[in-house]
Amino acid sequence: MQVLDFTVRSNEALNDQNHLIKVAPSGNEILPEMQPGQFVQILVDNSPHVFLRRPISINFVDKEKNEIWLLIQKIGEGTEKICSINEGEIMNLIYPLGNSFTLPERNGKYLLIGGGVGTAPMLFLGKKMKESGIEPEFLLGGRSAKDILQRTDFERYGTLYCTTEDGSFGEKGFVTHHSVLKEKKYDFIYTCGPKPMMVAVAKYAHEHGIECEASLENLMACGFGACLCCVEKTVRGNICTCTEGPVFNIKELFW
Amino acid sequence: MQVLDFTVRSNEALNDQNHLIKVAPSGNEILPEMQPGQFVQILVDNSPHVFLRRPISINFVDKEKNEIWLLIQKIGEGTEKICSINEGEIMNLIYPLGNSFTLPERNGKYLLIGGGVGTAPMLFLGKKMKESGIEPEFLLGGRSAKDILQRTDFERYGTLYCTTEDGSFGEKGFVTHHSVLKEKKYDFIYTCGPKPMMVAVAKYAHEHGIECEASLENLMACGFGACLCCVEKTVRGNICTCTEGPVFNIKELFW
Amino acid sequence: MAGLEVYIGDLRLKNPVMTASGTFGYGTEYADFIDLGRLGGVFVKGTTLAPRQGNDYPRMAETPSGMLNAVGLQNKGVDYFVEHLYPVIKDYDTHMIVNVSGSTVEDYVACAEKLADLDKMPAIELNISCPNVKEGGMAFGTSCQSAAQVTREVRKVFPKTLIVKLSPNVTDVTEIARGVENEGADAVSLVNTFLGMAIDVESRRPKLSTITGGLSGPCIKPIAIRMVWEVFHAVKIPIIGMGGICNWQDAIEFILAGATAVQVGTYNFIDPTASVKIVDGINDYLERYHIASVNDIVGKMIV
Amino acid sequence: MAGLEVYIGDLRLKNPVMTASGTFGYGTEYADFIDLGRLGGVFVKGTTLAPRQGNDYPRMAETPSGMLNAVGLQNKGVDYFVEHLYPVIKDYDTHMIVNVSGSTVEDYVACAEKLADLDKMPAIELNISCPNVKEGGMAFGTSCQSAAQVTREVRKVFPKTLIVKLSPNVTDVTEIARGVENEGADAVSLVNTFLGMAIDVESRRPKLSTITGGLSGPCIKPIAIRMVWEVFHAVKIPIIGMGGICNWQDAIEFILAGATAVQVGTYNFIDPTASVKIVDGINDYLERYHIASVNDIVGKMIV
Ligand SMILES: Cc1cc2nc3c(=O)[nH]c(=O)nc-3n(C[C@H](O)[C@H](O)[C@H](O)COP(=O)(O)OP(=O)(O)OC[C@H]3O[C@@H](n4cnc5c(N)ncnc54)[C@H](O)[C@@H]3O)c2cc1C
Ligand SMILES: Cc1cc2nc3c(=O)[nH]c(=O)nc-3n(C[C@H](O)[C@H](O)[C@H](O)COP(=O)(O)OP(=O)(O)OC[C@H]3O[C@@H](n4cnc5c(N)ncnc54)[C@H](O)[C@@H]3O)c2cc1C
Ligand SMILES: Cc1cc2nc3c(=O)[nH]c(=O)nc-3n(C[C@H](O)[C@H](O)[C@H](O)COP(=O)(O)O)c2cc1C
Ligand SMILES: Cc1cc2nc3c(=O)[nH]c(=O)nc-3n(C[C@H](O)[C@H](O)[C@H](O)COP(=O)(O)O)c2cc1C
Ligand code: FES
Ligand code: FES
Repeated sequence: MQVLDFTVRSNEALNDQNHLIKVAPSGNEILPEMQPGQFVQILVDNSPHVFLRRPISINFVDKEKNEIWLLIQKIGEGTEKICSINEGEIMNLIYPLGNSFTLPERNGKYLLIGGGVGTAPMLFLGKKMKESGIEPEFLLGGRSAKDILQRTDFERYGTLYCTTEDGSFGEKGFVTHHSVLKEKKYDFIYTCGPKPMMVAVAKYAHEHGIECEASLENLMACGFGACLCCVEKTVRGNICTCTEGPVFNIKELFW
Repeated sequence: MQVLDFTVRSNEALNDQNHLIKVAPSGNEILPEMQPGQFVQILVDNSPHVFLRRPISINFVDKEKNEIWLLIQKIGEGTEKICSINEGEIMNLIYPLGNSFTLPERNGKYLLIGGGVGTAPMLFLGKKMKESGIEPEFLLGGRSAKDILQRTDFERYGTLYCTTEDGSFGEKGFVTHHSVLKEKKYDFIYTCGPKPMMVAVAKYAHEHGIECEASLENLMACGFGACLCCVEKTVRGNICTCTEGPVFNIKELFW
Repeated sequence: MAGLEVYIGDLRLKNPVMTASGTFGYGTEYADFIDLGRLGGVFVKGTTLAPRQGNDYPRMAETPSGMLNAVGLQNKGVDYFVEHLYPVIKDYDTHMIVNVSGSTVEDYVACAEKLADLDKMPAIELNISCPNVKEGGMAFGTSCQSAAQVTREVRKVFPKTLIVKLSPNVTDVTEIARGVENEGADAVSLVNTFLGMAIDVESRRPKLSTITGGLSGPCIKPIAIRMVWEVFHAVKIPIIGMGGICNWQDAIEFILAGATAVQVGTYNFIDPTASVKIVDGINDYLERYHIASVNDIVGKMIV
Repeated sequence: MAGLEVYIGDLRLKNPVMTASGTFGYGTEYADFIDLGRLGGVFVKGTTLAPRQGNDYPRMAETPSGMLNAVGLQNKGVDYFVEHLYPVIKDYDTHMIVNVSGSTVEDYVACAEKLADLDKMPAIELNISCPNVKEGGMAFGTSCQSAAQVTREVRKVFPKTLIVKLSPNVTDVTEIARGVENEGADAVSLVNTFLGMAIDVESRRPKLSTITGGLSGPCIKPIAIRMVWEVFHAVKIPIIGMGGICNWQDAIEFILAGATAVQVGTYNFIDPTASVKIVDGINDYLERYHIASVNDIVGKMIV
């Protein structure tokens, strides 16, 4: 973990709500090894209502360019301000934080399910899996076509299935209704997205006896284990999502 | 008085500390009549330490371009942020506020003394005087040459005398030491600048029986008479500088 | 339009948004910015029996998300108010309510008596919580006994709506609220400012001439909301909530916590049009959730 | 280098900058960010006799220039601390001080007794002011009698430096400070969090699972400074000041108001290196004004 100034290399609006921001260390620091599922804490400068940092997943790490990608959805003052940052400006991060998805040690069929901006960590996860010789499949859900982000990036690492609520892209409905879940049998499901979606995914996994990990987005004050604000009730008691999560095996959760 | 959004037309750094910012109403509003000595209250967006607006004098009004000029010295977080505004951005103002210097109704010799960024209201005042047929003289003081701002603008309206503390421009020393004060006799002195300077000017005016008005920079919360925070102790009791000032005849003050 | 009408005792307000004493002058200061007739009420500057020059400059200091003030009840006294100010403001299409301050019980009573005679003065707010005056002021509001006493005595001479403004600088605000309710207050308003202080580290001097002053603004909102909620569960009379209200969300938060009406204070300095925006925002919120009347959500936080 | 050494009772601190309990874990959480040896001391997480799971999620809400928390003293109990945590942290080159919490006087005493035996535990801080536990906690700190009682009983079993942490949720903090001074406290620390509350207006639910929680951060600084200044004039024992400290200016402000040392709390979350920056900043300030020792400015606000 470290606190470091990054410089914004680019800030691209992917649609009206989501921005892809690429940052690189402002100095000559080389990025450390990072794992999919980990996140950063962004300092949002100087607004009274954005006193605390904002946790954002590591969307992708481009080792060659020494860049971290962040995929951010504007939902409040903090994310609005982050998305209004300009190329060349400084973004202070505490990183890398949290645990990560379990990287495959054995063969099997992996499905990575992301909903909304919860697709963010899945891209980096897909890349790491492909690198380790396993081709994952992705199932991404959104409200409509424009909410399925980074499609071509995902397709680079595995097959892509999609659902949209209005049917404008992929199958119509929620991710858990996608036909692939009926047709194929997976050994592992990794998921991140809105809680109702993850709970539905967890239910499916439980019913089908599939190993499943979910990445939680509990409210955080510090992000590195100091405040105990971000706890999730687990079979092991109240556990910090920022240090022992954000990724949990659903067997540990009361979902 | 009104609350209005302005658009920044230009923001020019005059030296390392001072910026000249020109703004015009964002809509199609025509600027109302304004008087020299009046000020605006600038909303500085969203910083916890800059909760209140910041009072800034009207430096100049360009009727043709429908522009207000603001001359701002960076001394703290608020003015730093104001000076970092970009062309095209919005600046919300409450304006015009306060009383004004007494515009000449009769002939006489007028000296306008400004120190540091306190020269700000003197430019607009000089213009108004010249328009009414009286050519003022200006005596401006600063730390060194680069701190004497807007020289060519001032010269358009009257003779310019200067002092600098390091002697790099005009006479060396404080404004009250300038030789013109020994050589010439003025009927009216108008002044704005750091309090010690204004007190020295007032002393000179008292001693020489010269009518003198000074523009105060008391701390303000509202700027329009609602909070009673900005009072100056006068012969009439505690008086609001934002409504009955910022310009006071020194006879009213306990200087 | 949702139903915005609320009652404070017998006093009907066209909507629950009012402005806080000491932050809104006599209303006239805001007439350029807003139509005062759109407000539920205006609480005018703290008024005392005798004229007061207030405290020395400097009287204010900015603090994180707030400010300290040490105005010290500068005003020209109740007689001046009655003769010169009341005639100017009495015909505004809203309730003009005087905030009454004093150093002794007799002061409060004498002041209230003079205001009771004014036709268009439907209510007064007893300020027993001003931290900025040496004698009396906050002392009345931090002891249950003296709060009760001043309420009792004023009640005898003031038959119209009597609002008592509580100090937040206490261990248990419900005790004081119950005390003044028992003595016949028609409503309580809370909170007044918190006693605070700031020091300029370069000059090493206090930023206020009086050393300590009253803290207001968004910084105090979480404490104010908690106190409103506590008092809501302790008394039956209506509560007027305030402390850091900047927008309709803040106002709704106070209402859900138990306030029947709210006052906007410090934020008027930053946006002089905030109060009317809040009226509109509350209306939109109620319409969006199909809530017939604002009264339906007073104290209705879901627990 | 200016003289940064200060004493809290018999306890020598290499500098007056420490970190506040509950915001700094066991120090280890910050070891990646700073050299803990540069701090005057570290107050570790509130520790109770028995393990506690703390309150349910959600436990925090952001507020203007601050935050509410409702952690509720989640910790594994004093025995676990002694066996598993103390051995890890005892050799840090700074003072590791445990913040002791409880629901009954007996709890406090039993906990303190166990800590008294630890060689490298030079002091404890009695948390009689936690607003986030149902039983005891803040109740001890808001009554003079119970504050005095718990101090008296712990004093009997804890011979080393005893610091009592005061609640700001009181009418008169000096009364409590004097009470615990009389019972032999070596120092007081203040302030703990203010009881506050926040409501989500869309869900109409409280933002914290416990409804109310503790307010901390820059928003509370003006009130905290005022309380430190009041207590400075009321007691002779040293004061450890805190509440919203973000930078050296804030720290100096507390010191000028009367604090011999300070604790940095919430701001550690935003800048985990803040505390050591503050050490440097205080040093620079003293050098700039040619002040030989930080002790020379404790309480030296010019009035
Ligand atoms: C480990 C982790 C990784 C994350 N990764 C990403 C990411 O890659 N991209 C991304 O866009 N977002 C991500 N988030 C969520 C992101 O942190 C929040 O959206 C952001 O903090 C909201 O800040 P704000 O100021 O914009 O909104 P606020 O004004 O703080 O809140 C707006 C509304 O959203 C709710 N809200 C805020 N934060 C959360 C949350 N964490 N969970 C549920 N509701 C919330 C608030 O209660 C409020 O109703 C992640 C969160 C965590 C904990
Ligand atoms: C009527 C009026 C007209 C003004 N016109 C101009 C102008 O044209 N150009 C310009 O640059 N400035 C002008 N000022 C001063 C300007 O308002 C302040 O410099 C500004 O508010 C400082 O804000 P800040 O956040 O940068 O500094 P802060 O962080 O608020 O303060 C930095 C330091 O400056 C001190 N300070 C802040 N404001 C004042 C003040 N008003 N008087 C004395 N000390 C102060 C503070 O106490 C602190 O020590 C005017 C002030 C008034 C009242
Ligand atoms: C400059 C100023 C002057 C005030 N004067 C008074 C007053 O005269 N009487 C009173 O009861 N309250 C007075 N108050 C307190 C406010 O009415 C209100 O209770 C407090 O500011 C909290 O609300 P806010 O945070 O919205 O400002 C004053 C507040 C400020 C900021
Ligand atoms: C998340 C959190 C947890 C806290 N836990 C404790 C605690 O266990 N014991 C305690 O005495 N104070 C606790 N506090 C209070 C702090 O130690 C400190 O008194 C308070 O936060 C004010 O300082 P600050 O504004 O710098 O944070 C906690 C504060 C926070 C924010
Ligand atoms: S966010 Fe602070 S411990 Fe997890
Ligand atoms: S600044 Fe508010 S009355 Fe002058």
